[in-house]
Amino acid sequence: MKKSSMFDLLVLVVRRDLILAMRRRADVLTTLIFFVMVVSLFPLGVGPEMDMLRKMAPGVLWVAALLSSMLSLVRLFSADYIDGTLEQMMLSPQSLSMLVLGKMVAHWMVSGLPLVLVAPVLGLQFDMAVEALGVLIIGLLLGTPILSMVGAIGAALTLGLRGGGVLLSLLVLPLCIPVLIFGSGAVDAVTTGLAVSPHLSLLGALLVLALAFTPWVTAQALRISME
Amino acid sequence: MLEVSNLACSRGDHRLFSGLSFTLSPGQIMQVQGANGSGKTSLLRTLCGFLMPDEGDIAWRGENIRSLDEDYCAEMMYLGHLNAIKDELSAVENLRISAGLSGLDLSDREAIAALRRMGLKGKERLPTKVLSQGQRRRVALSRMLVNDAKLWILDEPLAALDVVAVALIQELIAEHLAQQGLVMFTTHQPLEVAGMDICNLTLS
Amino acid sequence: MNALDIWMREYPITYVVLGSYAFAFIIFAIEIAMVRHKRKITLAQISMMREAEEVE
Amino acid sequence: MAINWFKYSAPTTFYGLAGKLIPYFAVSAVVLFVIGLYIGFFVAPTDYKQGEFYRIIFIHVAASILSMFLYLVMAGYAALGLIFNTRLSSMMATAIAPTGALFAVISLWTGALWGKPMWGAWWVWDARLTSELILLFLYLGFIALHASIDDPRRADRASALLAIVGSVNVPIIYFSVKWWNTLHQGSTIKLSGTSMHVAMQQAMFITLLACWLYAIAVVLARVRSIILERERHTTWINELPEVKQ
Repeated sequence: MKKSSMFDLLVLVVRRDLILAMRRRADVLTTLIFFVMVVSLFPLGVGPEMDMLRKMAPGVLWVAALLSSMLSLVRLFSADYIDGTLEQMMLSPQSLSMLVLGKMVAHWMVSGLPLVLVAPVLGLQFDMAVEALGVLIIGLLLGTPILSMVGAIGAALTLGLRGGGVLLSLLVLPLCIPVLIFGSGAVDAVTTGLAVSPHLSLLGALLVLALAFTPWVTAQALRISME
Repeated sequence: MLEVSNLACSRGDHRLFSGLSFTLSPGQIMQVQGANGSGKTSLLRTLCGFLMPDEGDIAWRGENIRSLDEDYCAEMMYLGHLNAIKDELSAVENLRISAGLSGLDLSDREAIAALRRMGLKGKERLPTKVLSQGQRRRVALSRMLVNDAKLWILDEPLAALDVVAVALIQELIAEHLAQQGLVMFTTHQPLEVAGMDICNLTLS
Repeated sequence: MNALDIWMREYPITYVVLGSYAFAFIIFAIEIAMVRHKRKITLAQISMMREAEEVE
Repeated sequence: MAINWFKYSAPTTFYGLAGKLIPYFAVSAVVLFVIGLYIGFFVAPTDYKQGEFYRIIFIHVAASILSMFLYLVMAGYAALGLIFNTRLSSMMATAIAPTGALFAVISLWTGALWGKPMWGAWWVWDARLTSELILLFLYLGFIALHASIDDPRRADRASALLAIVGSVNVPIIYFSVKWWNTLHQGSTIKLSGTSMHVAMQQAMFITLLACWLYAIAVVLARVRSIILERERHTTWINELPEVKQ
């Protein structure tokens, strides 16, 4: 037996959550299928005019990504809360923020990253140009971690509450609006020939801010919810 | 070592207990007694730092546990009602992860040795969802073998265990006390530790 | 231009007063009623609790 | 019981004080509303560009300002309650939320009514209107979170954290919405010219003041009920005349 460092703990939590996700593949797949379905429903709802679809594509993809990440956030802490693992995590001699960061990273890899990978294929359905697709992917890569991190605060606050899922969306969606604006704005910018970098750098700035503050805030929220 | 003074706790509007004071020194064991709903679990959870007491102070080595925070967590092990094990993971994985969460890097071999001692030989690699209730509890309790915590806080450690396992747990507690450890526990089954007086704390 | 637009331009003051100020004051009235109702309920609850204690 | 008395003293004294203050705030709110609206409707001249429609701004601007300030005040109280564990501040935060949300509703409604004659559409995705809508969502989130937690302590602390996160987010949201708005060349509500007539300014200022006083009166009345509800087990509640009768 040897003592482990803070970084070991982070790796441990990420690995554990990934293993668990691999053994419960259905959960991961449902989120992904939901994303694909929501995006595919839009053309059916608004009609197949390619011009309009091309214009709508970034917004539709981003909103769908937002909704499907809400869907998976409900489970972020609840399974650990129910079986008592969360109690043990809070008693960990390392900082709880680090553990929370680990869970955020794992959540993103399980529910955010697949969306990023599927998004270009869905973008083709909307006849998006190649450079627009590129910007969309970069935007999603920068933005979906923010959704996981901000969402984690909501997941921690609504831990164990009745109607937790709907409540979670109600709390978190307004907070995610800037991500949506900059993310889809970047794609709009590239299609209209404007500079993309301001949007993306703002998204990056939000990501840094979220990285700096959300783990700590989520840890506090967990402490409040465990009382 | 663990000093509790004038502690008061409530759940919602209901005052569970107040003015509770006691001291636990190395090598001592204390049983918390009381009827259902008298606040046994709340007291243990307060000692873990999950619940904030309404009044009073909990000190470890003379310092408040809130200010010690992570240093206190490093010296304390809590086993609650909930097993904190994942159905999808095997017994070894569960044990290694829970040891990892408490800051210990456990090798496969050490984990298997601990599980064997808990009487889970041959079941180390099975996913815990195929194990019985008592066997899962054993997986959870095998953490008692692989930690270096000074203070053990055990909430109903004997629930769902058979006679053999109860004897083993008593043996482990005796070993821990012999190494100048501290134990606080609740139980509804009789628990005897050879050659030790158990202090009683009764909540009404 | 539909009927509402024409009416609105003919009677702008009525539009402003009925549309905004009447609405705002109705909201205020509802809020005041809510606050009073809450106070009534709370007092009723407390007196119920007191009675229950006295019975004991 | 010395400690207990000290602990409960803040809500105790506040309960009586609030009860005494409410009538003053309420009466002065009514008086100021009357004065403000009189100036607004009878003294202030018709705007040369917007005609009579601009008279909506007296209530619209006041409601918008209040909804934003009340959010900050609420977050401030919530933070105090969270950090120093003072119960009265948490109760104040809870009491402010519905009033703030209703002001946001008024602001949105009057904004829409103003928009119709100005742009010919009830709703324009103007930066300020959109931010106001998001602010309403934040209020609703706070109220919903507080309402769905049974344990009052956890409810206070959890919603306090949400309010703080929200207030940190408000500037980011406002900035991003503004950015989005200019990108899409939307229209922005502007008063005609920078030189507002003195009477207009007076009317606006007085209605704003009236709204503030109204908000304070309602919040105090609500917090009194919350104090009663939360402290119903204490002895001082049982000695109140309205409880004794």
